[in-house]
Amino acid sequence: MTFAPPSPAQLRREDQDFLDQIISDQDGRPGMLLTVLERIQERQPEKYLPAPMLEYLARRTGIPESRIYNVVTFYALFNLKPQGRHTVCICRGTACHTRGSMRLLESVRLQLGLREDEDEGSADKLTATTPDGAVTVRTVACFGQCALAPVAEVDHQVLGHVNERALQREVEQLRR
Amino acid sequence: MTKAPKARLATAWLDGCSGCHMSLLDVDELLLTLADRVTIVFGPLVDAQHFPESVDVALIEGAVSSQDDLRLAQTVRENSKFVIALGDCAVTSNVPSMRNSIAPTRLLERVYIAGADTQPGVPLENVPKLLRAAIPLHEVIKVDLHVPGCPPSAAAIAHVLTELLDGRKPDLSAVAKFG
Amino acid sequence: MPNRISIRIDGELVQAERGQTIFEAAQANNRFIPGLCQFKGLSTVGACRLCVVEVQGVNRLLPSCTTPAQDGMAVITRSAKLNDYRRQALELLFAEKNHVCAVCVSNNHCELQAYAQRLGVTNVRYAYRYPRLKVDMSHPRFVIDHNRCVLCTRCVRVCNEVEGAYVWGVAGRGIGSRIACEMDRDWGKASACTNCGKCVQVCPTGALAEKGFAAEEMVKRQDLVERLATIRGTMNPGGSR
Amino acid sequence: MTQRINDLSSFNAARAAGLRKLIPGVPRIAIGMGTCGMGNGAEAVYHAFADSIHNLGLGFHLTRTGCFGFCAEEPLVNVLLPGQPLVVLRRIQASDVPALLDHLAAGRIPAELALCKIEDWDHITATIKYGVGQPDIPHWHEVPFFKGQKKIVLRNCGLISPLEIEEYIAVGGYQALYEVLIDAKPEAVIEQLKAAKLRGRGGAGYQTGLKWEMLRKAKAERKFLISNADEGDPGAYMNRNEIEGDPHSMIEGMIIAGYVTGATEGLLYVRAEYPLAVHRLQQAMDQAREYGLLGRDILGRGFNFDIALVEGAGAFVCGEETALIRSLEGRAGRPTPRPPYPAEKGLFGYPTNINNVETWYNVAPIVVKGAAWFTETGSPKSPGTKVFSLVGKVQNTGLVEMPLGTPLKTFVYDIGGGATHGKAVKAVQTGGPSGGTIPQEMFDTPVDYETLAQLGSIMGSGGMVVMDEDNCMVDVARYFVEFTHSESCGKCTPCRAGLDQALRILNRFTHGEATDSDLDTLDELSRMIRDMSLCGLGQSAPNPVLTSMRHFRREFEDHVRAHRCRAGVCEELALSPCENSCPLHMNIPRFLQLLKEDRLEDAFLSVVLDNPLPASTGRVCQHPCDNRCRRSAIDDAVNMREVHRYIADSIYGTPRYEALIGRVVERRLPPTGRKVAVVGAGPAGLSCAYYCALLGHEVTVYDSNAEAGGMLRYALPDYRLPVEIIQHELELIRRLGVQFVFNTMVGRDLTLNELDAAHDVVFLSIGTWKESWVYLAGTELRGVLHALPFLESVNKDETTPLGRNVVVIGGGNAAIDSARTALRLGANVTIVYRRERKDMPAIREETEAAEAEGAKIVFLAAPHRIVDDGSGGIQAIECVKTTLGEFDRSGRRRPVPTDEILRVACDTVILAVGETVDLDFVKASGLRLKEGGTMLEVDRHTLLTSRPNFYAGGDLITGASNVSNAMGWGKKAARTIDQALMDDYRWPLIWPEFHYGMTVPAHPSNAGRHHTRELDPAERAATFAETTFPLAPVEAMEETCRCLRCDIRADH
Repeated sequence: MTFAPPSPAQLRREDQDFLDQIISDQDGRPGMLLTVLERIQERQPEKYLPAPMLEYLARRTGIPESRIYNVVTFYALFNLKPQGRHTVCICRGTACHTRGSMRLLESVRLQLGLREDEDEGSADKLTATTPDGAVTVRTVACFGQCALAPVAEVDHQVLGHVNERALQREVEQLRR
Repeated sequence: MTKAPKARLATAWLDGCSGCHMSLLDVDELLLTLADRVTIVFGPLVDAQHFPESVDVALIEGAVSSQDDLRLAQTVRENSKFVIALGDCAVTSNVPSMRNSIAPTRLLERVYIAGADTQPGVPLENVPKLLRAAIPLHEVIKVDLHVPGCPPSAAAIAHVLTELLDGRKPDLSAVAKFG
Repeated sequence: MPNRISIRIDGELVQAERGQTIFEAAQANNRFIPGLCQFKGLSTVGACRLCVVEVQGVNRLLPSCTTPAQDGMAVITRSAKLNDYRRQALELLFAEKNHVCAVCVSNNHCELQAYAQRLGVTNVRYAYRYPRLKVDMSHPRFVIDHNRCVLCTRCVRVCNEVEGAYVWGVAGRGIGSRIACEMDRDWGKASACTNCGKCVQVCPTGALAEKGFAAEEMVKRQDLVERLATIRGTMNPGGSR
Repeated sequence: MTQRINDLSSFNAARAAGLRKLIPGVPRIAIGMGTCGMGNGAEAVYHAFADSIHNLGLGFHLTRTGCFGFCAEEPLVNVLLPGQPLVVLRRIQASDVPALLDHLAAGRIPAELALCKIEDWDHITATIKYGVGQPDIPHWHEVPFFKGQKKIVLRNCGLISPLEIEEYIAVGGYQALYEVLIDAKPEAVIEQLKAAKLRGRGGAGYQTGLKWEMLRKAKAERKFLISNADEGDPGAYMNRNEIEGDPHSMIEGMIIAGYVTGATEGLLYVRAEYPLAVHRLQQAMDQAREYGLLGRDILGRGFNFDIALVEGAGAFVCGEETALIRSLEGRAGRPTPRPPYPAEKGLFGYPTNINNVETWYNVAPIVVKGAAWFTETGSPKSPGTKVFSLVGKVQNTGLVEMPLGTPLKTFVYDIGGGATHGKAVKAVQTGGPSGGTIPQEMFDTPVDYETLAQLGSIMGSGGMVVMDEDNCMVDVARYFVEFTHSESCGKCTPCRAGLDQALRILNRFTHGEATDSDLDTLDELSRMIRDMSLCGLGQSAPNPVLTSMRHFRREFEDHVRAHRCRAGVCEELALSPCENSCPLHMNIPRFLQLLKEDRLEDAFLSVVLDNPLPASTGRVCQHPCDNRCRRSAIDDAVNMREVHRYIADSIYGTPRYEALIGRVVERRLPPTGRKVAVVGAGPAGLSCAYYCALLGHEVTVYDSNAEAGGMLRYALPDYRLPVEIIQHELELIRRLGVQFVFNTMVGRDLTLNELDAAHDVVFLSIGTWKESWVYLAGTELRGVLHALPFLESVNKDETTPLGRNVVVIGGGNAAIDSARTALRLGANVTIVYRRERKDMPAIREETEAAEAEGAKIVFLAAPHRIVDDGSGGIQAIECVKTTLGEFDRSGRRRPVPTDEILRVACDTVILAVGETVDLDFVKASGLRLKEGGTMLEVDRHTLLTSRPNFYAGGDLITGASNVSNAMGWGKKAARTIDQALMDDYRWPLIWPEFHYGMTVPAHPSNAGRHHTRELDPAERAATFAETTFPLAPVEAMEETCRCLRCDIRADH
C-alpha cells in the first residue's frame, strides 16, 4: 500500500502492542483475519471493534480497509458499536420458535423500551442496546439447547424452559 | 354493413403529471378515426362528474398515492371490462414513489410547514389523505395490460387502442419501453 | 489438443475456443445471453444469475459466465422457463431498490433497462421495497447513488483487479448488502481512490455516474475499460472470484 | 511427564492407565457436562459432589463426561460401584448429592433416581465390561428412548471423559490410526471407505471415499483437510455434543485422512457460539500432541500432520464449502461457483477436502471393523447410522443415533414417546432451513438421503423438529424463510432479493393480508430461487415453503380466504388466543373486561350476541380456550367457561332477563323478506337460526322431535344441563321471530324440493342419531341398549328397562353420560374401553366424576361377545384384553388383541361406540357426499353444498363432534348465507359498539384459578339435579382480574 493512511486516531500504545503481537502470532495462518478480529473484540470491555484499531490493522497487515469492513459487517459476531454492560440473548432456533421464543423477545424489548431497527443493513438487525448502554438484547440463530426450549441467556447464563415472567424478573435484576 | 356500436372509453388521472394524457392526444389524425369508434365517457378530457357503469376500456395514468386515488382506481375496476395501466407512474409508481422512503407525516411537515412562505400548517381538510406510499396500480386492482413509458409514445398508445378495438391482444415489444 | 471445440447452442452447432466460457462462446457466435455482473476482462462471479442456461445432461441451471464450454456440450440459452426466471430476476432487481428511470442519468443507456425491454418486462409482480438509501455526492467528479445499484460488483472488481486501489467493497449481507467505500467513508474522503473513474464506466446502471449530467445524458464508455483490462492481462477466462 | 507413544508397549501402557480411570476399583461418579447438562445445572452438581467427597473424605473417583443423549433428563450422572453395572442417574440436582453419597458409600444405588444400567458397552473399537446386578434398574436398551438406537458415532459420548486422552485410548481410541500407519497402505483405507459407502453426514450425502481419493490424486505442494463444525442449523446440535463428549474421535479421523490423502494441514472450523466445544478440542489436541499422536513424527512413523482451530464468526452460509473456504482465507463467507471444486482449487488455491464433523466419527470404526460390518447397519444405499436431534413437541427430546432408513414414526412415537399433553402430532421438519415438513400421513417414510429428497425435504445435518396442532405451517415456512433471509450472503439476486420478497409475501399471509394470487406468486418465486441461486443455501431455502405448500395447502388457503390461523399462531388473524380457539369465536376478553367493570348487563349482551346458548355451553363446552390461555404459562388458564356461565346464570330467572331480551331484539336488522329454512333444532341449527333472524331474515326451523334443543335437550343428562336452562335460551331465539315446526322429519314428512321451493336458502344441520354398526355377538339380546336412545328415554322420563349391573362400552362423552345416568338409576356400572385412559375422548372432568361416583373403568379391553343367560337376556360380557401396538393415524397406540379373555357378569350392556348421521334423506337429492359416504360435501369456506342454496354444518359435515363445534358451524353458516343472500358483508352490524377498558393490567390478580364447587360424589350419584354450582360473584370477578388481556397489542 502506498497511500497515506488516515491519522491513527486515539490508538493507545498498549492497544498497538496488543495488535502487533497478535498479528505476528497469526500472520499467514488460515483464518487469521477472523481470529485477529475475534481477539480484538473479546479484549474490549464493550465487546466491539473500534475503528482506529481496524485502521491500524489494515495498515499493519496490508489487508485493504474495504476487505476488513466487508468482513466485520458480514459476520454476526462482530459489532461496530459498543455493546451494553449486560446481554440478554434470545434463541430463535426452530425448537424455541415453536415454543414461543419470539414472544419472549417482544416482551423483553417492551420491558426495556427498545424498538427494532429497520434496514440498518447490519448482519443481525435484531440487536438493540438501551440508550444508557446498560443492556443489549440480541438473538442467536440457535444455542443448540433445543431440548430446553425456549432458551434465553442472560449474561451467559442459560435459562431453559423460560417464560415471559421469569425472563422479566431476570432482566429486572440486571437493572438494579 | 351495419356500424358496430361505439366502444366506451374512459381515462383516469391519479398521481401523475398528465404527460400520458398529453401523449394520448398526440396520436394526431388517429383521433379522428378513434372518434368514430369510441366514445370517451369519463376522464380529464370530458366533462363527467361520476364514473359511469359498463366501460369497455379504461386507461389509468398515475400512481396510487392517496385515498382518493385508491377509491377512483377501485371504481374504475368495478365498472370497466379492460383496465390499462398507462405510463410508468401507473406501472411502477415512478417519480411519485420518490417520497416513499419518507413517512407521510414528515413529508407533509416538510412541505407545508418548513417549506411554506406564508401560513405554515398542514391542511387537514379538502386535501386527500396520503397513503403510506405511492404504489403501482396493480398493487391495488387487477390490471389487464401494462403500457410502460414516461410517457408511453403516442405510437404505443395508438397501437394498443387499435389492436384492442380490433379485438386483438396488443403486443408491446416493438412500441413500448420499460422504465 | 486442438484449440477449437464445437458446441451446440440452441440446437445449432457452433465453434468455440477451448477455455472460453459458455457466455463467451455464445457471444463470439452472436448469441444473446443477458448478464449484468459479467464484464469482459474482469473476473467472473456468477452473481446476477441472468446468464443461466440449460446444459444437456445437467439437471440444474448453470451460469454461463463461469461454466467452461466443453467439446460436444449442448446448451439451451432460450426457453420459456429461462425467460420466466430471467424476468423474475430482473423484476426482483427493480423491486429491490429505487429505480426511477425517468429521472436517471443513464435512462436509455442502462443495461438493466435494456434487458427488461428485451425480455419483455412490462411490470413488476413483486412489491417494491422503497428502501431509504444514500446518494454520496462527496467526490468532486463522481457520484454514487445506491438507489440504482444492482450489486453486480463490477466496480469492486475493476478497482481491485485493474486499478489496484481496493477502494470499493461489499458491506453487510443479504438484503442489507451494499457497496461501501473503504471503511465506510464518504467517497470524497477515500484514502486510496485515484479518481480514475473506471468504476463509473463499468457500472451497468446510473448508480455510478459522472457529475454534471442530466437525465438520459450519461453514456458509459465501457469499451475503454474493456480494452485496458484486457491489455493489463488480468483477463481471466472462466476464472473464479 | 507423559511418554510419547511410538510402539506397542507405550501404547498399551497408555491404555492400561486409561482403564484404571474408567474402572478405578473405587466408586466412580461421572457428571454429564455437555452444554445441555450445564444448562440444567450440572456445574453445581459437580461442585456439590466435589465438596462433599472432599469433606467426607471419601475416596471416590469424580470425573466429567459428555452427553449421553437424553437431554430432556439432564443432568445425567453415571455411577459405577466396583463389580456392578454402570448406572445412569437422571435429573440429579445439587440438593440430591448428600443423600446420594450416603447411599453410594453404603454400596447402594437408589433405583428411583436411575434411568438405566449398562452391564457392558460396545465402544466398537473395544468392549468394556462393567459388572452385573441391580435387577430393579432397566438395561439401557430397554428404555424406550434408547430402544433401537445404535451408537457408532456416539459410541463414547457420555461414557468416557472428553478431558482424558487415556480413557479414549482405553476404549480402543487411536487403534485405527496405529493400524493404518503400521500397514502403510493408504489406498486400502480409501477402498474400505468406498466399500462401506460412507456418505457425508453434513447433508449432501456425497461419498467420503471418493472425495478422499480425489484429494489423494491431486498433485500440489500443500493440501488441506477441513472439518466443518460450523453447525448452524437451528434445531440441530449433534456436532456440538459429539465434540464435547468425544473430541478425539474426530481428531483421529482427521489424522487418518491426512495420512491417506497426503494432506499435512488440518483445520477445524468451529462455531464461536460453542465455547465449550472449542475448549475441549484445544485440550484434546494438546494432549494428542503430547502423546505423539498429532504434530511431527506421529507414532514415530515419520508422518507429520497438525490441526489448527478457527472459530467461525456467525454466518450460517459458511456451512457451504466454498463459503467456508473464503472465510478461512479471511474474507466474507460468500460462496463461489463450482467448478472449480475444492478438490482441485480450494483453500488458498490448494486442493482441499471438507467433511462434516460426524463423518470423521465413522472413520475409525470402519478401519477397525471393516466395510462389511458397517454395511450391516442402515439401508443399502445409505449404510450406517445418523445422529438426529429430536426436539419440538415430543415427550422425550435429545440426541438419537439410528440406522439410516428407520421410519419417521419410530422417531416420533417410539423414541419420542409421541406428542405432549394429548395433542396431535402434525408434522416433522427435517433438515432445518434447507429441509421441509413431512406430514403425519407420511410417517412411514424411511429416513435416508433419497427418500427425504423425494418428499421435497433433505436429511441435512439431522435436525428433526416435531410439530403438533399448535404449530401453524404457514408460520413455520415464514420462520425458515426469515432465517435464510437473514443468513443470505447477498451475492446472487435470487437468494438476496428473492428471499426478501418471499418473506414479504409470507408476512402478508401471517398478517391476513394475502390474496389468492400471492399463493401463485410465492410458488413461482420459490421455484425460481431454488433453480437459479448460486449456492446450496439459496437453492434449498425454498424447500420449507414448497413442502408446506404441497402438504399443508389448506392452511395457506385458510389464512387467505377465511383469515384464520387454526393453530392460533398468527396473532394478527385473531383477537386473542382464546377467541381463536373458541369454535364460536366469542370475544372473551371483552366480556371478561365488562364484568370486571361491574357491567353485568353489558357483559351479558356481549356474551349472548356471540353465543346464543351461553348457559348451556357454560356447562358442557369442552373449553378449548383453556389450552390456549397465556395465563397458563404463569399458573392456570382463566376459567372463561365458568365466567360466561356465571354471567348467563346471573341474568336468567331474574327480572333483568326481560330487559336484556329487549336489548338483543333491538339489534335485529330490518326485515329483508328472505326466507331461511333450518333443518334440525340442535345446537348448529339453533345458532344458524338465531343469527339469520338477527340479520333480518324470516327463519323456520324443522325438527323431527317435539321440542327444540337436539342433543342438548335429549342426549345430555339433566344433571349436566337442566332442561330449564335450555328453555331460557330458546325463549330468546323465539322472541327474535324464529318459527319452529316440530314432529316433522325432512325426507319423510317434507321433501328437500318442497323446502327449496318455499325458501331462499336451506341450512341442513342434522345430528348424529344413528348408531354405528357393532360387530358383536349377542347384540340382539334383551338388555343391550344404545347410548343415545337410552339417554333420550331417560330425559323424556320414559321408564327404561335397566338392570342392576351395567356395562358401558366406549370412552366418549356418550359413554360417560350413560354410565353416570345408570349410576343415578341405582345400577352398578363398569365402563370398558379398548385404549388407555389418556386416549379417552370424553371430557376428563366427566370421567373423573364418574369414577368418584362409583363407576369402574376397565382399560385395554375390547368387547368380544355378550353371553346369553339362556332366556334371551344377558348373563355377562366377554372382553378381549388388548395391549398397545403401533401408533395409528390418530397418533394413539393401536389396541392389539391378546389371548386373554375378561368376563364381566352383568344384565345390561350399553353400547356407546360412536354414532353417525342418518343420511337416507340425501338419496336422489342432488347433494354430494364425501368419500366414505358418511358426511356431506361442502365448500370449506362458504359451507355451500353441491346443491345451490343448500348449506350444511355441524355433525353432518364433520361426523360426531360436540356442542360448541356444532354451534360454530351454525354461526359461520349464517354469516356466509347472509353474504350470499344480500351480496353484502353485513355481519358486523349485529354488534353494538362496546366501550370498555383497553389497557393491559399492570398487576393482574395473583389468585389461582377458581373452580366450580360440586356436591360430593355420594350425594351426586343420588340425584339428577345439577350438582356443580356456578362461581360465586367474587370468584367470577377475580377470574376477570386474572386475564392478561392478550387482545391488546403493543403496537396499537
